[in-house]
Amino acid sequence: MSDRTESLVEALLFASGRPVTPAELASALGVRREEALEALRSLRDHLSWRGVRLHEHAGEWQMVSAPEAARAIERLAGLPSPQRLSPAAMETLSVVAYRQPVTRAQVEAVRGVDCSGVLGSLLARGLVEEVGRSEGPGRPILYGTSLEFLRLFGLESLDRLPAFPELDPIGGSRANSSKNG
Amino acid sequence: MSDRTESLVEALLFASGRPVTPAELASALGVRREEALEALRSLRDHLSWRGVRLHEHAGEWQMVSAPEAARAIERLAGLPSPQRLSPAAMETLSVVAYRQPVTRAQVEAVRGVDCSGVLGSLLARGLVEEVGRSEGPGRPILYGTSLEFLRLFGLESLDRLPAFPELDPIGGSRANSSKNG
Amino acid sequence: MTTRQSALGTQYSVKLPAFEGPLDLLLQLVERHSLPITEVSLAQVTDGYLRRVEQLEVQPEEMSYFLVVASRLLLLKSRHLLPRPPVETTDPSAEELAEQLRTYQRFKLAAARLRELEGSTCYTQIAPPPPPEPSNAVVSLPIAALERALRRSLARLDGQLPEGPPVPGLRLRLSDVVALAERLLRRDGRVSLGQLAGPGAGRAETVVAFLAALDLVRRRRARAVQEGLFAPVVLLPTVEGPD
Repeated sequence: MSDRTESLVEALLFASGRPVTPAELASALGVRREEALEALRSLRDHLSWRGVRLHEHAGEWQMVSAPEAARAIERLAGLPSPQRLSPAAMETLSVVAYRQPVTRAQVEAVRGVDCSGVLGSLLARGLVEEVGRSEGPGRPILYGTSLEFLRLFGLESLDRLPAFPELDPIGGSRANSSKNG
Repeated sequence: MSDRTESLVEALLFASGRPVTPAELASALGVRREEALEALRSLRDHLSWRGVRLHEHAGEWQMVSAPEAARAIERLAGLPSPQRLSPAAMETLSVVAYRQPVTRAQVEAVRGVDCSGVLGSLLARGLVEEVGRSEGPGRPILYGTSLEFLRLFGLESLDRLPAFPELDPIGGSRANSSKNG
Repeated sequence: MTTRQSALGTQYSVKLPAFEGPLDLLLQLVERHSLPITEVSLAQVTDGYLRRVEQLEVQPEEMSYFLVVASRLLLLKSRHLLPRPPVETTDPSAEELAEQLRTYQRFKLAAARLRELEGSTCYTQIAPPPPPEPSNAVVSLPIAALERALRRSLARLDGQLPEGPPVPGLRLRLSDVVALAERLLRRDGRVSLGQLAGPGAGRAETVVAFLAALDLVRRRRARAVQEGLFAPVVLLPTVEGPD
């Protein structure tokens, strides 16, 4: 039972990628705050020899990489990434680049499909970042491209983006808009 | 020594936040590719009961949260659950998953209907991707499932797909097969 | 009846009231009668299939798929109604349709199993992962950081040093530079005197670097090599391990 809470806490810390309080964890898990705190402490002990660690500061907990991996991480970050972006990621990225700042809903309106997964991985890769909140109902998150994005595409600034391609105003399915016509 | 490599690999996967290849890891760590691959496999086994998991697809490895934490993560991050796939999309996806690499014509032969629309939206969502060209006449595009597909269904790798269903040898239709979702 | 979204350029398949296509309709009819998928069963459900097709309101191009299956069913049924020569065994096209339907049934079953996994999503990091842990834990202070810090401060001190003799009180500790030399030796397998003194070294740094090198050589922790006249002095590890 407690093992299960501990593993869920680990998943939450991993996915959130930001410092989280025991109260937030407790509320997401539907457990008492004390139980979340206990799971955090126990997880910290279990991780002490692993590649990821728990870091606590002012009541907030965050998952971080082990300090002894710092050099290797820098080397990995410096390596040219052979991994090409998937077509879905490229499309999403281009919508964010040309329409920024943009909400997820707006991206989805353009692409016509759910984009949470693709957006999440672009965020994780640091190509897209949160740039604020929209004034609209629910104040959804606004996304924009990052410095890393400019670097990846060798652009000095966003002004250097290629001109926005003109589309058929009727929005008919032209050869290039429907994938495999 | 191997434990150390494993822990460094864990740190690298966490810190990179994107799928990485054994070759990239090896180069960042200054070890042989085989050693990196061995560390990845061993780490995957060690993580199988924890809150984070390793997913592998087409030679790329990625650290993800455990599938059982999906609801809690959505609550913590205020994310909506991913949109459910339509029955048509589910059917098409399962043909691609079990028959990959597969051409559109082959998918259509199984389903008995035109699949260009459904395939297009699966491609747009990043669940299916182009994986090459068939040798056949016209060299049609071959499709396969993506890492994103594994993530959505909580599968560590394609080996973990549920076994392809067998039918009653008599060819009879069993009660549980008439599920019209 | 249809939800075709051509305005977005993304065309979703035609959604029919209860089934996804002709094979789906056929399968439902066969299953409703709890029949095994055979030529005979297909002939049996022909009327039901045709009745449903009559009620369909779908796009013409989708309707054609239904009609293709309908015509195959009709052919099948006619063969069953009319007497056949006894030599003729099963009709290949009928067996083909039955096989197609069985295959479709398996994939439908597979889709249902996959559906059960839907929602057990594995997430990647929603926010970019944090940089490596800031090391305020002194025990595991990374060597690289120490080395960098040392170099930085040496460089800074040098920059602030006025011309002339060193500011009284400035002290480079020999033991620090010796430790740096040992680390660099271990990491790179060689270290030059210039490296030890740091960039833009003044007299004090050069002297300390020289003393550190002497100390290492004296304790046989390193051997000093000069590859030519005025070439940089380089420290290399001793051939035997340190004793």
